[in-house]
Formats: sequence, C-alpha cells, structure tokens
Amino acid sequence: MPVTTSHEEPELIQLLTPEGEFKEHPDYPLDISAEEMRGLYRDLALVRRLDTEAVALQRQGELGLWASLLGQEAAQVGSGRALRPNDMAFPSYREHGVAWCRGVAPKDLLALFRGVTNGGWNPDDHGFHLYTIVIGTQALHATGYAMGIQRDGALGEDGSAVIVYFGDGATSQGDTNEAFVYAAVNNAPVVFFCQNNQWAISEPLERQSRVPLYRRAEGFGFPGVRVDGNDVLACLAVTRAALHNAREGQGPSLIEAFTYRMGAHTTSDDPTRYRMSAELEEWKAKDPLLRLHTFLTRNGLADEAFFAAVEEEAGRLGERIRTECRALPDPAPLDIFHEVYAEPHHHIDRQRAEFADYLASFEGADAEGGR
Amino acid sequence: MPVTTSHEEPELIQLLTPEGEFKEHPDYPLDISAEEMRGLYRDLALVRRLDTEAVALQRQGELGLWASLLGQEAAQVGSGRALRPNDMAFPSYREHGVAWCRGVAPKDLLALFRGVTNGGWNPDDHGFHLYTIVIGTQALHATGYAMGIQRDGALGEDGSAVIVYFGDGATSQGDTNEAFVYAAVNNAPVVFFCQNNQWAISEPLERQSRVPLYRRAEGFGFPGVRVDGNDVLACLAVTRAALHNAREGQGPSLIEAFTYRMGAHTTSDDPTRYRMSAELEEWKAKDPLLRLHTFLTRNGLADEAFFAAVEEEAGRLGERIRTECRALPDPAPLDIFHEVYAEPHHHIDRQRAEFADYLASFEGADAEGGR
Amino acid sequence: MTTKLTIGKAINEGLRRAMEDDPKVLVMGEDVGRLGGVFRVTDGLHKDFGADRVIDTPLAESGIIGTAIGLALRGYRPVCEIQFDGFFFPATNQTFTQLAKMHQRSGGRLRLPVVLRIPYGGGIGAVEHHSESPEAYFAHTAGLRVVTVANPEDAYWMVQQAIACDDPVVFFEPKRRYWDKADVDTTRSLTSAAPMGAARIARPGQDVTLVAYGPMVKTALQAAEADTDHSVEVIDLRSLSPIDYDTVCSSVRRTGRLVVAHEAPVSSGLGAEIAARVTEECFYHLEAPVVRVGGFDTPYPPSRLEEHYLPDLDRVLDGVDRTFAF
Amino acid sequence: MTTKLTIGKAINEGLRRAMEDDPKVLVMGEDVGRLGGVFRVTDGLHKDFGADRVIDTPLAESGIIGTAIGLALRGYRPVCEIQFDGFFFPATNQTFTQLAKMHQRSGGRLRLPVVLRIPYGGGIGAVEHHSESPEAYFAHTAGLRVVTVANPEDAYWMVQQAIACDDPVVFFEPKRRYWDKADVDTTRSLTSAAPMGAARIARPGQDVTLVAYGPMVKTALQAAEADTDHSVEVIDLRSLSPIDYDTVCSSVRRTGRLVVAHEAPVSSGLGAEIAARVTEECFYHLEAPVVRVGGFDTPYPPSRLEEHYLPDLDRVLDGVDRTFAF
Ligand SMILES: Cc1ncc(C[n+]2csc(CCOP(=O)(O)OP(=O)(O)O)c2C)c(N)n1
Ligand SMILES: Cc1ncc(C[n+]2csc(CCOP(=O)(O)OP(=O)(O)O)c2C)c(N)n1
Ligand SMILES: [Mg+2]
Ligand SMILES: [Mg+2]
Repeated sequence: MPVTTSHEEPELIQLLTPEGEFKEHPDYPLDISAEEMRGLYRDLALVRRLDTEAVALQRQGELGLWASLLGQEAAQVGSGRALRPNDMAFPSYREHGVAWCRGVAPKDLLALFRGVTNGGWNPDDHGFHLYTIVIGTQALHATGYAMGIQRDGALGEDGSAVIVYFGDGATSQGDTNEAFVYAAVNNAPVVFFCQNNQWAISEPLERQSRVPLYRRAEGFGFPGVRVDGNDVLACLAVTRAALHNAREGQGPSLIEAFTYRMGAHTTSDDPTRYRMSAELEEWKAKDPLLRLHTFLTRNGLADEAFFAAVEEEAGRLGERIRTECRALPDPAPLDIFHEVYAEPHHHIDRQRAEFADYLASFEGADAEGGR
Repeated sequence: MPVTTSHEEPELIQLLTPEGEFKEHPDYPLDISAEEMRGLYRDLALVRRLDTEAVALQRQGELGLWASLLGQEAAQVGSGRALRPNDMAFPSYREHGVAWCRGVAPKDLLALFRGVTNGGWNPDDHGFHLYTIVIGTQALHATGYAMGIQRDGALGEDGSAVIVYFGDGATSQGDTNEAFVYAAVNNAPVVFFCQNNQWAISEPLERQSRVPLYRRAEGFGFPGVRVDGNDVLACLAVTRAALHNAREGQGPSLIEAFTYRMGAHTTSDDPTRYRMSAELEEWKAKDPLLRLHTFLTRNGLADEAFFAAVEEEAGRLGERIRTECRALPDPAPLDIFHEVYAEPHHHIDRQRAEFADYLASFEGADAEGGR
Repeated sequence: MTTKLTIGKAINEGLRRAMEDDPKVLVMGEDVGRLGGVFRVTDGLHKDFGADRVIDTPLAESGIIGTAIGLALRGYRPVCEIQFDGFFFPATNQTFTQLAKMHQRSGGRLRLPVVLRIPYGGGIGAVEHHSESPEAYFAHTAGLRVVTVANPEDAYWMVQQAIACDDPVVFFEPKRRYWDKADVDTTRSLTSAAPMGAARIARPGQDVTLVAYGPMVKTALQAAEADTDHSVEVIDLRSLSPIDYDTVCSSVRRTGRLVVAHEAPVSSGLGAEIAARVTEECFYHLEAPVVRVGGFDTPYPPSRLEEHYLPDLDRVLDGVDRTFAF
Repeated sequence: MTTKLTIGKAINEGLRRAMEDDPKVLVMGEDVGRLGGVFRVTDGLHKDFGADRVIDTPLAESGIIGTAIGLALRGYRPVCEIQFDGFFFPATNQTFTQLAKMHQRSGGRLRLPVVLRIPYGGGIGAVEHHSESPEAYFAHTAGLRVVTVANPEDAYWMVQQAIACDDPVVFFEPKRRYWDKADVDTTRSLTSAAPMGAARIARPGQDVTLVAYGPMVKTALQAAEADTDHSVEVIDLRSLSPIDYDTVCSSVRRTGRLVVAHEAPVSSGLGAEIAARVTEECFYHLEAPVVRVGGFDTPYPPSRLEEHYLPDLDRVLDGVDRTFAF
C-alpha cells in the first residue's frame, strides 16, 4: 500500500559537523570552556567503555541482558550535562550515559541487567529516576513530577525542570501522547527528549511515523526541535535551552535527537536479520566521539596526553566494572517479600514465614539426606 | 499556573454564515441541488425532533439516559450525508444524526438508552457501527476497518472509506492518538471527525488542548481542517472531500467540526454548575437549523408549505418515537446468557440452565405461596 | 458529636478533612473540579482548595494515574477519581505495572501514596460500562491494597486512612449506596477509627457465615434479617486485599458454613479466593462447600436485566439454603 | 507422517497452515515481520505472505488489539502477537471492554475472531515485565476464551483451532518451553485433533490429582515421576476459560486429592477458581483441602530469584505431600 512520506528535509540543529568543524547557530549560542569540552569528551569515552564492558560481561554470562547505547553517547551526555542538580531525569532503559552524568554508579546499572534487582539506585539521590521498561509510561511520570514542581513553586532560575527520555518507537504509545496532552494543558516544566535512533528493535522509523518526530509537538501546542543526536555540543545547547525555558515557566518542549543505534537492540537481538550493514557503515562516519576528537585536536584544545589519559581512565573504569559486577551479591530468597508494601502487610508476612519454614525444611532434610 | 494559549485565529471553513448567507470556498466547491438542500433541512429538523422527543421520554422515565445532540445537528447531518452506502461510520454515543442518515431506526437508538440492549442494530446493514461508550476506542476500530478496506483492494471511485466520530475530550485519550499513528503509517482510508462541542461534560476545551484540535493531525503527518460545525453545507463539502481523498488512496485526515453542545452532557448532567448561560445564548445565534432556514427562504429554495410539511412530518416522527419506545419489549432474564460467545460454551450453558431452574423454582414457590 | 451523612457526603467530608490536614493531598480526575464529580463526591473542594489541588484532568485515565505517580514521586498524595468502574481499564498498565510495583522496584526507596477512588457496581440503571465490579483484577495484583466501604462511618474514616497509607490503595465506592445515610462521629481522631484492613462482623449469628462487601453488605443484612430459619452472621469484609481471614475463619469455625456474595462474575472472582482459602484453613469445620453467590460469567447486561444479574436478597437466601441443603 | 517440532516451531507451522488455508488470516504485532518475532514464532511468514498479511505494527499494544477488532469487523481473522506478557496491559481496555464484549453487545450480529498470542511465564532469566502470568485476569473476563499449550502437538493444532474459532481467543505460549521438542503428526485434519476446550490426562495415577497448564505441565510430570510414594495423576488443563471440570472432577472423585500448580500469584489466581469449584462439586470426595502451589503474592522478582519464586519440582512435591499430611 502506498504511503505518502514527507520528503521535505527538516532542519537539524548542528554545532559540530561529522568532520569536526564548529559552526555557530543563532538560536543556540554555546557558552562552554575548553575544559568543559574535554570533560564532555571524557564522558563520551568513559560511557562508551562502560557500554562495551557491559556487552562483554553479558557475553560472559555475568549479565542476563544489556541494552547497548553505542552511537547514542552524544545525545545522552549532551543532554545529561545540560541538567542541573535540582533537575529530575526520567530514563527509559538505555540511558546509561545520562545515568553516568547523574552520578549513578555503573555497578548499580549492571545490577538491574544482572537480575539482582528490579531497580538499583535511589532516584532522589541522583535526580535520576529508575529505568522504566514498559514503553512510554515514564513520560507521564515525568509530567506528573513536573506538575509537582509547579505546585511547589520551584520554578525560576534556582528552580527545577524535568527531562524524560524515550525512543522513536515510544512515540506511538498512547501514554507518550497523553503525556504531551497533560504537559501542554498544564504548561508543565518538562522536556521530552526523544532519541530517534531509527529503530525500534526491528522496526524502522517508517512504521511509527511518516513525518519527522519533532513535528509531533506542534500539534499538541508546544515547540519541537530536531537536533543532531551525534553532536554532543548541539545536544547540550538545545537541551540547556529547553530546560531553561521549562524552568522559566514557558512549559514543555520536545527534542528529537536524530541518532543511530549502532549495536543490536539488546544483547538478545540479531540486527542482521532486518537491516543492511551499509546503513551502519554510513553512521560510523558520524560517530559522536570521532567528531569531538577531531575538533579538540584541530583547535588545540586537547593533546595526545589528554586522550591517552582518558584512554587509561577508561581502562581502569573497565576493570572496576568487571570486578564490581562479579562481586554483586545475589539477593536472598526471602528478599522476594522485601518491600512489596511500605506498611505492614499480614498476608505477605505470613507468606514470607511459610516460605522461610519451607526453606528451613530443606536444611533439615539435607542434613538427613532427604529430598 | 500560567498556560500559554495560541491566540492566532484558525481558519474556519464556512459556506453558510450564521446569517444565512452563502459564500463559496475555493477548496470546497459544493455541487448540490435545491432538493438536496431541502433534504438537509428536513434531516436537521427531524433529527432535532428525534432528540427532543428522546429527552422528553427520558424525563418521563421511559429511557434511563439520553445524550442530546442539540446544536450538533449540522455537523452530524452534513458529514452523515457525505457518506456513501459503501462507507462505514464508527460513532461515539451522541451520533443520532449520523444514525439517522445511515437509516438506523430511531427506536433502535432508544433501545440502547432504555436499557433493553447494549447494541441495537446490525452495523453491516447500515454501514454504521454500534455506539461506543468507552471514549476513544472506536478510533482504533475504524482505523483497523480501514486497513481491511485496503487489504480488500476496495479503494477508488467505487470503493469505501471510513469515518469515525469522537468529541473534543476524546482527543486526549491514548487510543485516539494511537489511531492517528496507525492511520498515518498505513495511509488508511479513514476520516477522523471530531465534533468539538467545547465541552467534555464539565471540562472546557482548555483542559484538553491549548491549541485548536485540527492542528493535531499535522504532527502525525496528515491534514487537519477546521469546519464550522453548525454549517451543514460546509460539513457536507469538507467531509465529502476528505472521504473522497481517503477512497482515492490519499490516506487519513482530521476534521474538527467547531460546534457547541447546547444541552446538558446527558440527561443526568446539570450544566448550570459549570458554565455560563451567556455562552449558550451566544451559540443560539449560530443555530444550525436557523441559518439553513434563512438561506432557503431568502433564496426562494423553499416555501412556507415546505417548512410546514417538515414540521408536520416531525410531529408524526415524534409520535412514532413515543409509541415505539413504549412498545420496546423488555428482554427476558435468560437473555443475559444470550450470545456471550459465538460458539458453544458449556460453562455459560450450565449457568443458564441453573438460572432457569432457579427462576422456575419461584414459579413453583409462588404457586405454593412461598417466599 | 455525630452528623447524619450519606456515604457520598461522608467521602466528601473525609476528603476535605484530609486536604485540610495535609497540604500535599491533591484530588484529581475528570470533572472533579467545578462540577464536583458526576456523583458530587468532590463537591465544594475546587471552590475551597483551588484548581491546583483539585485538578480537572484531561480525558485520559492512563494519564490520571501516570501523572499521579509522578506527583507522588514529588511528595504529593494524589487521590484520583476514576469516573466509573468501566473506565478504569485504560489505566490498567500504569496501575498494574507502575503504581503497584514501583515501591518494590526501588527496594523500598520510593513511596507511592496514591489513592484510586472508583465508584463501582450496578443497580443504578446505567448504560454499559457503568456497572462493573472489577475488584478481583486488583486483588490479584501484588503491591496494591484494595478496600471498599458499606456505610457512611467507614466511608468517612477509610478514605482518610487510604490517603494516609503510604501504599497505593484502591478505594471502591458502592455507587448505588451513595445515598444511604447514617450517623458519623466526625470528631474522633483518625487513629481511633477501626483499621482499614480489618473485617467487621456486621451482624452476629450462629448457623452460617455470610461474607459480603461494598454494595452487597446491605443486601446481605437484609437477607439475614429475612431468614427466619437460620441465624446468619454477616461479615463486612472492608479490605479486599489483603483479606482479614482471622475474622472470617473464626466465624466459619463457629458456624461451619460460608456463603460469599458479590456482584462481580463468580468465575475467578474474589469469592473463589475466599472459598479456596477458607476451605484450606477450616476444612474440618465446614459442613458444606463454600457457596458463592455473584454475577454471572457474562458481560454486565443492559439495565433492564440488571435486577436479574445482581445477586438480590432471594439469590443470597438461595445460597444460604444451598449450604444447608447440601 | 510425523515431524519433530519445538513448541515454537509448531506454532509457526500452525500459523503458516492457517494462513495458507484462509486468506483472511493475518498476523500482526511488534517485530513479527522481517525479524519473525523476538522468539521467531512468526519466522518466514513475512517473506512468504507479504507485509499486508504479516503486519509490523507501531509500538502500541492498544493499537494492535484496537485495529485487530476493526480488521475482524471487516471480515479478517487477525492473530495478534503481544511481545511479552508484561506488555499486554496497555491493551487491557481494548481487550476487556471491546474485544470481549462486542459480540454480546451486537446481539450476536458481529463476530470477533481475533487471537491474542501471548508468550508468558518466567524462567528465562529476563528483566522485569518479561515473566508474568496474567491468565487469571483473562479468565475473569466474560467473552474471552483462554487456552494454553504444553507440548508441540497442542501448539500446532490449538493455534489453528484458536484461529478457526469465531470467538476471541487468548492463546498463552509457555515461553520457557518454546524449545521443547516432540513429534507432531501434521498430516491429520484439524477436526481430528483434540478439541481446544478439553483437558487432557497427561499421566494417569490413583492417589492424587495434579492440575497444571502451560509451562507447569512439564514440572508437574517431573514431580509425578519423582514421587515414589504416591501415584500422581497429572492433568494438563489446556483450556483455562472455560475449564473442563468434567475431566478434573472425575479425576478428583477417583483420587480424593487435588493439587493445582501455576506460576501466577496464588491469591485470586486460577487455582482459587479451580479449588473453589472442585470443592463445590467434589466436597464429599475430597480427603484434604485443595492445595495451591504457585507464585507468591509479590511482584515477579529479579531473575536471580526466579528459581525461588517459580514453583519447581520440590514445591510441587511439597504441595502433594501437604495433601497427604493433612
Ligand atoms: C509497552 C511495551 N511494549 C513492548 C515492549 C518491548 N520492547 C522493548 S524495547 C522495544 C523497542 C523500543 O524502541 P524505541 O522506543 O525506539 O527505543 P530504543 O530501544 O530504540 O531505544 C520494544 C518493542 C516494551 N518494553 N514495552
Ligand atoms: C474512557 C472513558 N472515560 C470516561 C468516560 C466518561 N465520559 C463519558 S462522556 C465524557 C466526556 C466526553 O467528552 P467529548 O469527548 O468532548 O464528547 P462529548 O460528550 O462532548 O460529545 C466522559 C468523561 C468514558 N465514557 N470513557
Ligand atoms: Mg529506537
Ligand atoms: Mg465535547
């Protein structure tokens, strides 16, 4: 069946070309020091290492699963570094780069994928909510949280804003669109950050939308913008502006970070079944690390020693991750009943006690050599 | 909390002004005979009578509830008359005017609100699906049906299109937005017809959207248009065009019919609790019948005899409705088990049999004067 | 000091008191603002607490629960109204996969003090989707507490207890009993009220235990009154998850017979759980199998048939008779 | 002529045959096309039947069921894949209020031959939401048929029967058993296969009846084998709604004892319904209360704990022992 697709090329906010050239954008002036730029490079490199390490750990059976962010480092680090401590981020399940920026320990991320917890960290300690697996649900949580900020009167320069991450596929979910409605009518201080990595598992973007995703926002009454998701500087600048506007009471906005999932959907996935390797090659040329590396080098903002130091730090990080991952303790059987409810619950208490008895019966039985 | 609302006035497609003046619209030339125009007036008048009669029947205790369409006759008759026999309409619960155009017997509509059935007619006989009460769900049914039309190869001049009706409130539901997604990516031949009657029970439009609803479509990649919902000619022309485009393979579109719910939400509602009577007065001047009446009279297209005849027909219709409504038989207790499943179901059969025995036990008991 | 209140008004007063006591309490839902809800349960709150605390939401139930979760994460205590039982379903995903599980997911770090108020059950002559009894779905979902009320006293106190609870609580309101009136002593303190989790012996008896909840409690009491052959003990369950089996089982151990009555379809309804569990606990005390009286395993019928669908006094008495005829 | 097939492949072959036999049969869901589904159950269908019959849907489950309803109204027979049990919930509203009820709503005029394929249950070491057993929600919903399979033979035939059925059928696939292999005679005719609604005695025995379904059938058979003290009769339920009580009750009348095992939380789970009903029907035959072995009333735990959450051979045997110890 013929599908009309809009062929008009949308504007892509870009500050750093794939070739590593910087070009100013009138709407997004970037106030950033050389040190901060090197910091961004370090983030990108370390996050990539974290990811590579986790993929390897999964291959070795240390993790049940891993969702690689390979290729999306700039979108995540750029937006993650745009956040202030007071801000709150609601991730999906692939935001390891944002987690990094929010100070979540890598081992706490790994814990989830290892299967020792369904959570892993204290969201309030990091301004970074738990990973959310059911697609789209967190868009509403973020919007509600932003409505809470409004009610706290916590807007303005020292106030807070919310950012919520989701994928291109997630834009099809009812919940995501309801979040657009709630955010718009409440003028909630929330930034919708869509990482359009072109794929939802095996489905290309065309199965979710026939027009660029950033345009969705307009129909709900707030601005949408498309940014080069492989350009960490553009992601930083655009997200900063959106968060600023949110804090200043200008309400929600949608950022579509145009990027590419260079790896498999997760370690369980086999992308050779549904996409061409040529596509991957094309995107390799747009690698988010490469272009910042080139830019820093060309402009004398970082030297070989810097890159070597980052490389070395990445090595240490990798080692730490491997060690810490293997050391993650398995939960105890009775943890199943842990914190199901916040207040006392006689039924759960009883089930826990019964199960404890049951487990104890084995210890006895084992001693007697019984079954 | 401050909410930014767009104040730019959207274009409203109008062919007939509230004062009854006709003005051509370049995009929507209307090919219509005087007789057809009189037919539209007759529809409007009879549908209004049907509605008034039903409200009265509810007051008399003959119906459990009624959702009045007062004020929305033009949106419904205009769009309903744009449909061809091959087309399929998916209504919400207020589309008595469309039902009328599709040949559904008034008593079958009343049956639902009287509580003798949850349905009432054969959708396939009328190209008019059952009323749907759970807001937004029918938008997806319509889209799926339209995808079926595509698979049947039933497009083109002699082909079919689908129209689905919903309210302004319904645009907030996830399902409605998912229908936009599915329709867009499949280029399905479906027209989304939103009757924006300004209210979702007690909530004004501002609680659902801060921009005009027709603009929602664009963000999903298909055209949206706002039409004067109290102008039967404009509704006819705009819907005809949208259905034509759908049949011709141009995919979905959204029509926002800008109208007003002149009555209560339903007979259970008390609008004085939440809206000003001044608003109603303002809209009375835009009455859909009035303007067509004026136009037909001024242009000599209908005379007093015609209007008198319509009035008389309406009277007869009213009488018929009253009689038929009162004559609607109550279902039998065992109908509870009727057609729960299409194929044999031993469990339901057994429950039915047990209940039949139980009921029979009373007959016995009654005879014996038991409890 | 007592006041005569309907169940609807008692909930309204309970909400008002909770909002006065704690500025973090919010009320949200469709038409809960100026209209005061389609059943007027939030009447006057919008006027007195303003639109920031009494929120007319867009028409999207997933959005109601989803944003309530976010508000709870920010420290608020949202009380969400789902307009009718049949319109809960769009919110199932947010309720079952997020609201119910987030506390556990966070290892106890996050608290989700969200209340879902759901007017439920039949008997008001409504059109489809306005008469459902979906409590079993919730009772099968770990992480939720589920309660319902049968009189103004409980309505007033339990809604406050639900709001004070740090777990998500589904608060079912027996819509056809909204207008039932009784005295409520509103001057007591919340802690002095009967705990939300405890069942209540609504009428003592010796021969058979009759468990009911919500709208069926009144029917059960009428049936007990009407039964001149047996002494029927009526238990008002109040908490549907967890269930107070101590109260139920100690009654059954005395009477030896149990009838459970609810409006929901019998198959896989709450009566099944109660029957299974009580039989486990009281096997040698039971003189007859637990009898379940409930709605049929069909969609809720059109309103002209609902008097046949809903278990009435006669159907309940028939159930009682069956436990004796066994 | 028989072929060795895994459960996954048997469903795949069943789908293929149904699509060959009836051009109105469609397959739809997330990633069911080129990828062939995350479990490869629709592998090759996209290639052979094209994108119009094997539809990669947008990522929206309510949309999948909602458009499937529309396609069914237009005469199609959509087979919808829900990628994982935990992702059914966004489609609850469409399934419970529309799909399940539309036939009845229409007075029998409309038919909704829609199949929901749902890979369900735990045991594959997955992250949250990928190991749920939500069957009780469906069994409590009038208008749906609910089935599940435990071996390749049933997988092959029952998916075709589900598609041929004019009612909506929820087809639960035991995901951790997808790779279990056995001979299937694919040359027979559909009508010669055992009817979808009938339970099956998977292993005859005299002392106790053990009812299981889906992934638990294998565990139940292993337990029966391991129990050298008792002769355990294992019943594979197959149809979860309606339930074939004739087969279950006649077994219980012989053995006098019943254990029901499932992965879902015990409270208000399917075991409750079975226990309640069988106790009603076989009260004087039961030597002990029905024992339910199942998941705990907690969220499904992180995968490193699932071996403790899931009823394994030991937990099932413990249940058997308890019926004798009573
Ligand atoms: C409600 C729901 N349905 C299905 C899934 C299974 N699933 C996990 S990830 C995914 C694709 C998501 O694509 P996208 O939103 O583009 O995010 P990405 O994975 O590309 O980051 C799917 C279908 C899910 N997690 N939740
Ligand atoms: C899912 C759902 N939620 C709530 C309701 C209750 N309800 C019935 S009509 C209505 C307002 C609908 O407003 P709108 O969509 O504008 O249609 P209108 O009634 O104005 O024609 C509401 C909230 C419902 N029927 N379905
Ligand atoms: Mg993606
Ligand atoms: Mg409206």
